[in-house]
Amino acid sequence: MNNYLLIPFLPLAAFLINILLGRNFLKEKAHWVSILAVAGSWVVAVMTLVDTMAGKTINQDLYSWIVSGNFKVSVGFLIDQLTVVMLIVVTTCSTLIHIYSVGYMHGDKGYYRFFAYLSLFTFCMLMLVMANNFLQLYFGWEGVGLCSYFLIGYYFDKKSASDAGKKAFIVNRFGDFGFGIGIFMIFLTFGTIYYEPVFAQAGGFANNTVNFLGYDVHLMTLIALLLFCGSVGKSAQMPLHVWLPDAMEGPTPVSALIHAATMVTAGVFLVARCSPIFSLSETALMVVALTGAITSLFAATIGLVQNDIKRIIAYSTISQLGYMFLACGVGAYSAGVFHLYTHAFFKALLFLCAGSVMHAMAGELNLQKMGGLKKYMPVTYLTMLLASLSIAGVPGFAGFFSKDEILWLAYSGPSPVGKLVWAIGTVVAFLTAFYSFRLIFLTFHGKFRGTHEQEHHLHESPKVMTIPLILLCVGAIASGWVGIPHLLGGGAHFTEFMKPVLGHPEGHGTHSEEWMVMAVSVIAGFSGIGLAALFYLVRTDIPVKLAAGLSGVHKLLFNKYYVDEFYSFLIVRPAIWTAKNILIGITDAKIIEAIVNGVPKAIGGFSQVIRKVQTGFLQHYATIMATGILIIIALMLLR
Amino acid sequence: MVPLNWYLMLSATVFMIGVFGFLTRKNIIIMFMSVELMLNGVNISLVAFSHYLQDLRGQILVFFIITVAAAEAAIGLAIIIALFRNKSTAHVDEMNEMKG
Amino acid sequence: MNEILGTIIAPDTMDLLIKYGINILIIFLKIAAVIAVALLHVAYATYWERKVIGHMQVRLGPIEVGPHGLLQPIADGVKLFFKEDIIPANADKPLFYLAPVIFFVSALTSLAVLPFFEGFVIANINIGLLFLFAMSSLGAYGIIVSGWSSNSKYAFLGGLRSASQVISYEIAMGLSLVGVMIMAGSLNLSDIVRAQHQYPTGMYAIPQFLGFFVFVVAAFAETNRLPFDLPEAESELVAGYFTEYSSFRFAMFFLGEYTGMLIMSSISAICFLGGWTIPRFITDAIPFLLNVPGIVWFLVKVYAFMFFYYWVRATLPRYRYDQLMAIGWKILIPLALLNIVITGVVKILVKG
Amino acid sequence: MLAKLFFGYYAAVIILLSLLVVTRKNPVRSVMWMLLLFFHIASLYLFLNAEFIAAIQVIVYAGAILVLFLFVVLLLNLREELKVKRFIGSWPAGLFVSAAILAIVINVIRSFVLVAPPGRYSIEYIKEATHTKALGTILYTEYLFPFEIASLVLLIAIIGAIVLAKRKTRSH
Repeated sequence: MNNYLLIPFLPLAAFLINILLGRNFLKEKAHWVSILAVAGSWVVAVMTLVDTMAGKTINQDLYSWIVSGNFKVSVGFLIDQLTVVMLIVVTTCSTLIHIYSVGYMHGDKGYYRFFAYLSLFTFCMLMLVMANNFLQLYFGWEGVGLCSYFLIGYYFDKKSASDAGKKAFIVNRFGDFGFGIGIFMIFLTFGTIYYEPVFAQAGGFANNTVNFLGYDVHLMTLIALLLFCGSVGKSAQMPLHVWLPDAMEGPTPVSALIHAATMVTAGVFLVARCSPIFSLSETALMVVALTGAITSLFAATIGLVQNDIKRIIAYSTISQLGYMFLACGVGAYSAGVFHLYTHAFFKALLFLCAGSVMHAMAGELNLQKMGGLKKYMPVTYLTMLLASLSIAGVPGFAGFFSKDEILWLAYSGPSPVGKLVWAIGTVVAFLTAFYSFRLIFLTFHGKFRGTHEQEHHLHESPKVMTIPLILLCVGAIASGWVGIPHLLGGGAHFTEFMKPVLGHPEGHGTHSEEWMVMAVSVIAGFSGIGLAALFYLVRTDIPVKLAAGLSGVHKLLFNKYYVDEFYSFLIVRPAIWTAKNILIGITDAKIIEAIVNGVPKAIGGFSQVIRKVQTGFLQHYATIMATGILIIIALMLLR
Repeated sequence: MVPLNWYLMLSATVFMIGVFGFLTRKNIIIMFMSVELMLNGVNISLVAFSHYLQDLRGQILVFFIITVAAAEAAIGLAIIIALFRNKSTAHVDEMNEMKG
Repeated sequence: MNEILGTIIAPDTMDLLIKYGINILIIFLKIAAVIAVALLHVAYATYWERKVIGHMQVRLGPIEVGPHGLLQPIADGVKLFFKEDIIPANADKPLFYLAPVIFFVSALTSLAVLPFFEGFVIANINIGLLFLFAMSSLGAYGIIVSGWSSNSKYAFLGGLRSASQVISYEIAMGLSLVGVMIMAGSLNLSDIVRAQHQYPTGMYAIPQFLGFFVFVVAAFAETNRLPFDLPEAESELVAGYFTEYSSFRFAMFFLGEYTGMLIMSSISAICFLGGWTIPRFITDAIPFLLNVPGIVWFLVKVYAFMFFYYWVRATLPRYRYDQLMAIGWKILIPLALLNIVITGVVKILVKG
Repeated sequence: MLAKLFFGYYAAVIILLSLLVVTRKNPVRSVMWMLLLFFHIASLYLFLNAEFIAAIQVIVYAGAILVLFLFVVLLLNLREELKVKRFIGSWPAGLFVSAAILAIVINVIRSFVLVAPPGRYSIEYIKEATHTKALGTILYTEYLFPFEIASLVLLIAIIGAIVLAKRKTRSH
């Protein structure tokens, strides 16, 4: 069991080897180190899963990191049911995406660098989920942020890519600021930042209030909301979602690994991990649920009209993350984590398929220039179709079970906003099905709309890329089967497994209500698929007419509700204006420059006078020093 | 029995002669030797203290001083040789690049 | 008479003075004996060398003066003593005079701590081995100063060469003896011999074969003997650092060099070959040998080593200077260090 | 009485030799006087029952450091040294400062009285264990870490000296 340490440190070793030796020695063989390391982590993670299923959990410190007064932080590891699920998700996706990258990044000049960063990212993510205290969590949290920055800006000679990297970094800082304060508050309140004592004592502080900015605020609500700030940033929820679509500038495996399967789910993981705190505050839970619901609706509507294949999937990711928060917000943490787990598979698969399509289309991203790729790339088509069925919630696929559980628990749960978010969730299910199949139909069906050269270039991706697709596809279909609800004759094993950590919310509804909820979501899904088929296979003129008829709405959606422009107007431009006019114009030019230039001028003048003392003779200096000693001794004697 | 004070006076005298040499000689090698003289002056008092206090720590210090002196001589003389190669003089008063 | 003396000097003081006086007298006698014997040995070492090398080269060597040329060293001595003492122009005279004295005295002083047989040593000090190092490092001064003060290019180059050679090999020699120090646990030469006698093999040369090898090579280089006699390589430097010396000053260098050989042989006999003792397993087998006085064994060992010196001289060609330095720094010193590590580890293992 | 006589001799000679070292014009002579000085200091150490330190003084100071000095003096070949003044222009200042400090320090030392109780390394103890062993024991136990650092310092000095003194090999 002690070999769990290998899980994070194998990728770290791979990172070090690659970054140190990659450029000159490994070169085109850099992937071996990383793949072997991550695959090794996967094997150990599976062994850990088996142990955990047998009921063994670990919570131990490796070594003391910081000790200062009563503030003590160790590098420590907590492995319980929640952690182990995350470990499986992270290592599985990471391994497959590493393999996929061999084909995708083939021939890139920064090959070793790419794999080094991927491994580093895996390390940080594993440190994040395996932490047993908030500071180590924060370390992993910032570590994945950093890697995300590296990888989004991987093509750093492209301005949009480096801008996107900076944007992701800066937007995340807003969230992390809150998260950081949240950790301070936790330390202030509990005197420790270890999970175990914090969660054990949390109940005792349930009714405390704290004076915050002049208001008496409910303590747990404050802490929960501050932590949630971090989640909002990392998981790209409203209003900090703007970085995720732009992050698609990075290589597609990165999008799949970081911006779909692992890093962005860190926010959900955080909320689930801190469920003992969140559960103490109804307000915080409501905020979480509403944020999730609104984000998912908001992102889904944008996804309807986008043309960039990766951005559609990116908005879909935001939307699905919203779903997970929605689940957490109604207290159904295990349902949220369940969705996280199934989502990782089908979303990674969607991204990798998109990558495969891009590979075939020589980097083309615009849906309107594709079409009819079905016959050129059958494997990609089939896997992407299955992934879309899964995300659309077609019964039997992974996405169905998780989504259904969320919707049922939202409907039946004790949350005051439960019914509302259920309604939103159902609408989003419909929209999700619609835009997912819009993507499939526009890409793979119909006639090819690109240039002749592109058509000539079309081909299926190499085996090293399609095999991970197939493996992920198995996950996208089957990963949900561990959580088949009792209603359908399953055992709901997933929820049972998670019970020791996340508890188990009881739905207060009848079986007929449960059937109703399930039926509604299935109908929503199928109608979405049907409508997409109608629009993009049968009557292709309808979308155009609709866009023309509802040009205002279309424009609003197409421009993503103008959020970027709004931020630009509200934050970016004032910041730049302040920097230019006040900081550069007044502070810098008038005040600092005056000091900076005046001081040396004064010193220069003064030193012109006293430089005569500097004769350049060593012995003069030594004599002066000796005279000083003489004077000091003499003074001491005379005193 | 010779009083400890005598040793200390001897030590101080040797040390100050070293200081005098360092402060006044032109030749950089002699200056360097004056430094060694100062170290020896200190060593005398350390050994004397060690003897009179019956505590070997003073001699351990002497041991380290000799070590450092060896290192210092190696480096210092290498510097002198490098200096001599560039300036072909060993006179300190001809080296005043740092003059203000 | 005694009464008058007694009024001037108190009887207690008188006793003290007599005690001191006798002690000092004994020491002086010892010194005189050792120096006389050693110098005689040195003189005959030259004769012996010429004979040995002569026979090795299938010729006779000195044969004219006395029976078998036995008086040859004395004739040489007389000749050197009565030759004209030439001092080069522009030589730094005081230093020129001083140099051979330093060289000769530093060589002779080493004799003070050598135990020739049980209980016979002029100064039985606890740091005997360190004293030997100190004196042998002093010899370098004689070499450098003679080379410099002669104001001659040959002498100067020879002096620099020799000094760097001596200093370099001194390190290897010192390190090679550390193994002996570790095994014996003492720096006192008599204690080393006794410890050796207690040791199963009776001679440290067997367990310390690495150290012994390094010591032998370093001893050859220390005494500027072939194959390391570069400072006085005739083909390059005439006679090296004492090119400009003549008469008895030259004799002092000459004697100093042979005394150095004698001392190196003695050190090897004391530190590696068991000094005045012979291994116990031999005396156990042939108890009769116990009756032989220790000095005989000691001298046998010293002569054997001296013979080895001559043998090597007659056999091996001279090394090039860079090769000499490379051997010293790159082979002998690492070997000696290795020997120290091995000895230390073994000692810890055996003890623990 | 005898001890004081000996000390008097050594002190006088050491001071005289120190003065000779710093005042001789010819650096070679300075080095030779210094050699003699080191021997006297070593004898003084013997006097203080520090035989190992005395041996080290001769081996390291006289046998290694001073030889190095002599080497450098000879390599630089400072024959013209004999034609210039030996002191810098402002030597009276140096003389005054050092003499003044010496006067003050001697004045202070005169009234110095040793009050600390004797430690455990008495003369008998050292004689029993031999000085080298006593020093070695304390050096390799209590002062092991400084000892290692000293070795590091020497290593750095070796490398530094080689780097500094090596002639730049120019490629032709």
